[in-house]
Amino acid sequence: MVAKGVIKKGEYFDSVTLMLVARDASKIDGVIDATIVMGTAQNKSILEMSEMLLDEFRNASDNDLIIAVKAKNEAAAVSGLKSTQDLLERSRQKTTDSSEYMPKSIESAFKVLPGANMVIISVAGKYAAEEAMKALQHDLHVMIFSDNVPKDKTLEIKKLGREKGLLVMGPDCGTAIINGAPLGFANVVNRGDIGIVSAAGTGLQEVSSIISNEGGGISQGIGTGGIDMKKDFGGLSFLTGLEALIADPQTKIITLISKPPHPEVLERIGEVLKTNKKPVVAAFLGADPALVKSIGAIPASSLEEAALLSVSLSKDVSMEQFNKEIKESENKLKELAKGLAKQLQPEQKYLRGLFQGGTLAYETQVILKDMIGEINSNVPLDPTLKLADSWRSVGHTVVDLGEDEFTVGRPHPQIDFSLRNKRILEEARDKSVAIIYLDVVIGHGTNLNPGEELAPVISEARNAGNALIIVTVTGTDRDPQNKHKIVKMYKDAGAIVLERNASASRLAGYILQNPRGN
Amino acid sequence: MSELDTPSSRLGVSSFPEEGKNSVNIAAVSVGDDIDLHERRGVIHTAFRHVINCKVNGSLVSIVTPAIGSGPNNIVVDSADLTSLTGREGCICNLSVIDFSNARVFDSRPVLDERDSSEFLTNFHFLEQIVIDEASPLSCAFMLDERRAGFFSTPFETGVRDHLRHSYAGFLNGSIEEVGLLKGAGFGLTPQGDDLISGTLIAIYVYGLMKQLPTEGLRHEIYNRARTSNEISSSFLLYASLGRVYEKFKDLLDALAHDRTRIHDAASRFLGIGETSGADVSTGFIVSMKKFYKGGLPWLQKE
Amino acid sequence: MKTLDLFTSELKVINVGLTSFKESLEQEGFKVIQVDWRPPAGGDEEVMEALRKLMGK
Amino acid sequence: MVDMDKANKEALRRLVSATPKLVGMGKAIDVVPGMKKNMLLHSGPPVTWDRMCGPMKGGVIAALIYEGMAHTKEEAETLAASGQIEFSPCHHHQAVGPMAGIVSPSMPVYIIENAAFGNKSYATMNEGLGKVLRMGAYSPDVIERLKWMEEVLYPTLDRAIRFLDGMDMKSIIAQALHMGDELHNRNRGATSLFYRAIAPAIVRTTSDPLVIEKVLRFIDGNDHTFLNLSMATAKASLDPARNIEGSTMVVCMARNGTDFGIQVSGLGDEWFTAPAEVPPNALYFAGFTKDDANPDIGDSSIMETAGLGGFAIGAAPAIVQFTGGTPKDALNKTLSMYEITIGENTAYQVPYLNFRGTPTGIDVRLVVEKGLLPFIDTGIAHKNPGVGQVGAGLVDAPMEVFKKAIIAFSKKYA
Repeated sequence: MVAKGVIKKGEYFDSVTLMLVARDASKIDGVIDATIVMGTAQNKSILEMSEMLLDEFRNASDNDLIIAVKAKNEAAAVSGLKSTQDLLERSRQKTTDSSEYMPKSIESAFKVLPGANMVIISVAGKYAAEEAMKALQHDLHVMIFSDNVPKDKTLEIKKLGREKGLLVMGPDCGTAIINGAPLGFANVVNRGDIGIVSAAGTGLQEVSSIISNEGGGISQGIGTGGIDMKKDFGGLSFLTGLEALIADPQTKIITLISKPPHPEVLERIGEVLKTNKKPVVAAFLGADPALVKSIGAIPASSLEEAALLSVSLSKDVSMEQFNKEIKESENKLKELAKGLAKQLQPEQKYLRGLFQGGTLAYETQVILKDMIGEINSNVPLDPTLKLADSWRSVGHTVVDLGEDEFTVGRPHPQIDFSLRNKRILEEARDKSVAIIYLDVVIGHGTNLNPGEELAPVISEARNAGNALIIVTVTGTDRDPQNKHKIVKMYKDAGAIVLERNASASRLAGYILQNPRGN
Repeated sequence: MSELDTPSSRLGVSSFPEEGKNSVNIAAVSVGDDIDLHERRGVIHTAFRHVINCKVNGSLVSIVTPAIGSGPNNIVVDSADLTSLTGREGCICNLSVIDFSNARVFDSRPVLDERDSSEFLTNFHFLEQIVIDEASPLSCAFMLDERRAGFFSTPFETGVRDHLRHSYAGFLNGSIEEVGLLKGAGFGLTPQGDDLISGTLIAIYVYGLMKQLPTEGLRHEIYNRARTSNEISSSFLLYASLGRVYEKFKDLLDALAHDRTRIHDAASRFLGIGETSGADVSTGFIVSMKKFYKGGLPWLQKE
Repeated sequence: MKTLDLFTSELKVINVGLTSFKESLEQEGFKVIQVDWRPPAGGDEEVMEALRKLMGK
Repeated sequence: MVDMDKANKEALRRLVSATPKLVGMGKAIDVVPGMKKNMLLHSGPPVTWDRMCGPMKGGVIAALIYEGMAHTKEEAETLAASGQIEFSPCHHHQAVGPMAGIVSPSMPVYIIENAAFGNKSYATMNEGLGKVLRMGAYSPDVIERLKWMEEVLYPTLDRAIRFLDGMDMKSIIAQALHMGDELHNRNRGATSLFYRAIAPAIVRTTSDPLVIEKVLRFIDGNDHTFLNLSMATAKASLDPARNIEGSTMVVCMARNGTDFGIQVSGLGDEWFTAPAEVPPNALYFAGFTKDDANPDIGDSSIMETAGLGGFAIGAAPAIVQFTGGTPKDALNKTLSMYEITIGENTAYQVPYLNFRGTPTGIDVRLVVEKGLLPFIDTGIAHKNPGVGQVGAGLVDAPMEVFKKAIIAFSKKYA
């Protein structure tokens, strides 16, 4: 006969649990007796009488929990003790009935989840404002995924948030990463010391993914929605986010992402940065680097550069080293371009970019305008280049399929691939098309089978014509879709796949700058 | 016991922010009459789904769900489940995040006097029967009905049973020292011996009320002998010795004295406390009352 | 600073709207409660306005 | 601007601190305020003869024959249409009636007294199930039963009640909730408790053993005996909460089979009405369908107004099939009502919610804000007079009436 046992100091379970567990344990094969009691003098003496008092029990106190098992043999005693402890642990995880009830309002959601600190709102725009106000009045931070929130309401919300020092992410904020949690359409990234404030949804996804893929990590990824950088909204959410990251001890490097902010907003950002000691990288896509420097930030020309800069700062890589690496990869890119250009026929002249990600469509235009000239678009940098018909491409064309004109009555292109797939095949049959350029944004909330959805279309397009297909994938291997897996599928289907939009765009640029590849 | 060695490391109340940041996120329904709300910072002692025990400047304060009910040192909050309050590392609890504006004060004194005596006695056998029928197997209810002794099967269980039987009998036969053998004995976070003593303490108080006898000294002495470093158990004993009762027991006493139709509900609810606690306190209360009405308070006669 | 409180506490989310957001967060092991939301006043503007007045908003 | 929350707290306080007691019985004409010889009371908001639904018309016919004012259906109809008969809602006379809710001058009524506030309420005796006046039946056997109730049942009960020096309704309801009643669709527990209390007194105060037997069998044979008492109790408890300046608490929900109406404390006696609907997902008795059902009818929704009935369905697992689900669904139904109520009634508890008080005091603002409607756990009458009950189920109050109330409120206060 063998007795085994442990003392659990400072572990408390309600007596119901203790009793049930002990009962179950004594039913285990070979176990003669099993008990869980407080280590009081009396209980010890009772244990002694029933031959279960181990020496280590003698100095147990009134507040310690004694688990004692008596069994036929060593083996049974060990397993008996183990399963007793397992049973105890499991009892901790018991979920409660109260969670089954779905509260009807934010107020009552509190009662079910006291200590809630974040509200995500994705109801129709005209109601979103009301709910957001409630959240703020309860001192809750809020992410408003909904778009079409009335402008006056939006301002009201952002002002209140600013007053109360609460995060107001959105309206029209597609993504955020708070305490490592992916909110909305977000990627599963490493945690780390790089904090991001972004007024551009896919921009945040692209940067956080690259950082994570390069071995860096994200402390917080705060989205604000694009409207925040407009004059009337004065960057209210952006500033609160920035101040938070400056104060946050977990954040060592701060990365800012946006289309060029309104000058007044930029000024206010500069004000806040005056007090800041942390290195700040800013990708205000298309903004004048001098301006960015003037507010004390390191300018980055692209999302990719912003991400890589941030990582090397967080890893203390020297600027020389950084620039050297950039040069090397750039040369590789040019080599690759040469080889690909050779495959093109003389009549193949044009780029056709079909985008799921608004920020990426914008970035590609910013990068390519200086390399290949005018690019027509439904979201052009220069209003005169607006496509007459978004459904028909002209010359170099970049379309953002996430724009309302495409999404009315249809899910977002990051979820529903069908519309773009059709367009891809049309472009493929156009003899004047040199490059079909595609982005694929993965992560929570987006299409779960981007590989299966797109790969077949790529090979079909390759057969239909001679256009090169360049694909860039935003995301990480830890995303539900697994980046690595789908990249391989696209390559096998005959696409050139680059993992960052800026590189991919420049690759396209180099090819078109030098069509013969000589 | 100093706050430092309270065994609470993993049971912090994450949603209790630091002082000054009073983001109130939970409302109190009632506050016990022994709680001093001037001191609002404490240390978590233990935390369960329905109860969080805090040490607030030396004394134990329990934050509980309505399921547990009011008590002299309970704060009942409007939430079905406290689990989500107890997730994170760290062990400070800050009562100023609780909104007390709508809380009522719970009066923990039983509403009884000598005039209730007769009704009380006639109703007593109802309670005894309910305990015998409904108490959980390993409770002390075997002291009311020997047939229940059979529930104790394993050597340890029979050991517990016999120990409780003998030491409690000794105690009720007038040897107050036996409290030392009784306390800390048996199952549960508040060991069964302690619960029996609580039952007896309340019985002494009630008997004193009915017979208009001074019993304060006696109750105090028993408490001093019974207290251990188990703070939860000790605070139950303390209030019992002061004649302060928890809502569910107060209701039970009230039903016994004033409204027969409510006895069953009140008793069932009280028996629901812990696995055996409710039953053990009731048993102690019943056994003691019967003894006192037969032959007065045994300990007094000895002296 | 409330934002710092957020960064240093366990994230607990109330989700009003798309349940897929709740599921994503649960997959990643975060605490979420879904609100069973329905449009106030069945979406009737005039009534909502009256209500706002009464609620003192 | 008035402090509505304060006003609502006061309204709730009055509702939950009521002390309703059954003190005796009397003839409507003698005791019901404002009752006249040529007057018939009916359930719900005001309605004219031509707009009355089938069951209510049937009830009127039955009452007129019962009162001897007419001898045939046709006579009764002509009389009712002639304008010589005054129709008035029970609620305008401190009374309530289930289904058609017809009260005629010589009908006996229970008298409930709310001593705490010194007000009274009145309700007729329940006739049982099947072919009954409240369902619009007017066949001879119905009239005969009504006569027996007036001549035998009424005096017997009245004697017994007075012998007992009245009966505390609050404690019966509190206990019934612990016995699986929600006091609207299920009154079995309450009826048993009532029987337990009244039986000895009847034996004590009635000499004829045959009468005693028939009366006791009649009470025992009808699980809904207590329904009319619980309704009158709710009415007596709610009336003191009326006319509190600035209170958005609903003090009355009632249906007449044509319209659904509510009254709100801070808005005096104004009715806010909308068409009554046929309960969409009800449980119909064998042989009946939705097409047989009459739109929602009766004052019995006073139970939900007082925090019982559907609001307490979580306490009544035996009838969860009405909620089309499991006991858990029923609990969730009750839980959801806490979101539109001002507070809880600690005297009335739901055992399965750890004896939490029932959700009590509907706040119009919360209903509209959350778009969450009070639901009523009700019986359903056949649309044709005299067929009787064809089913039971949950029906949502129409959003329309709460919207109207909010508009009126903002006009008056904001």
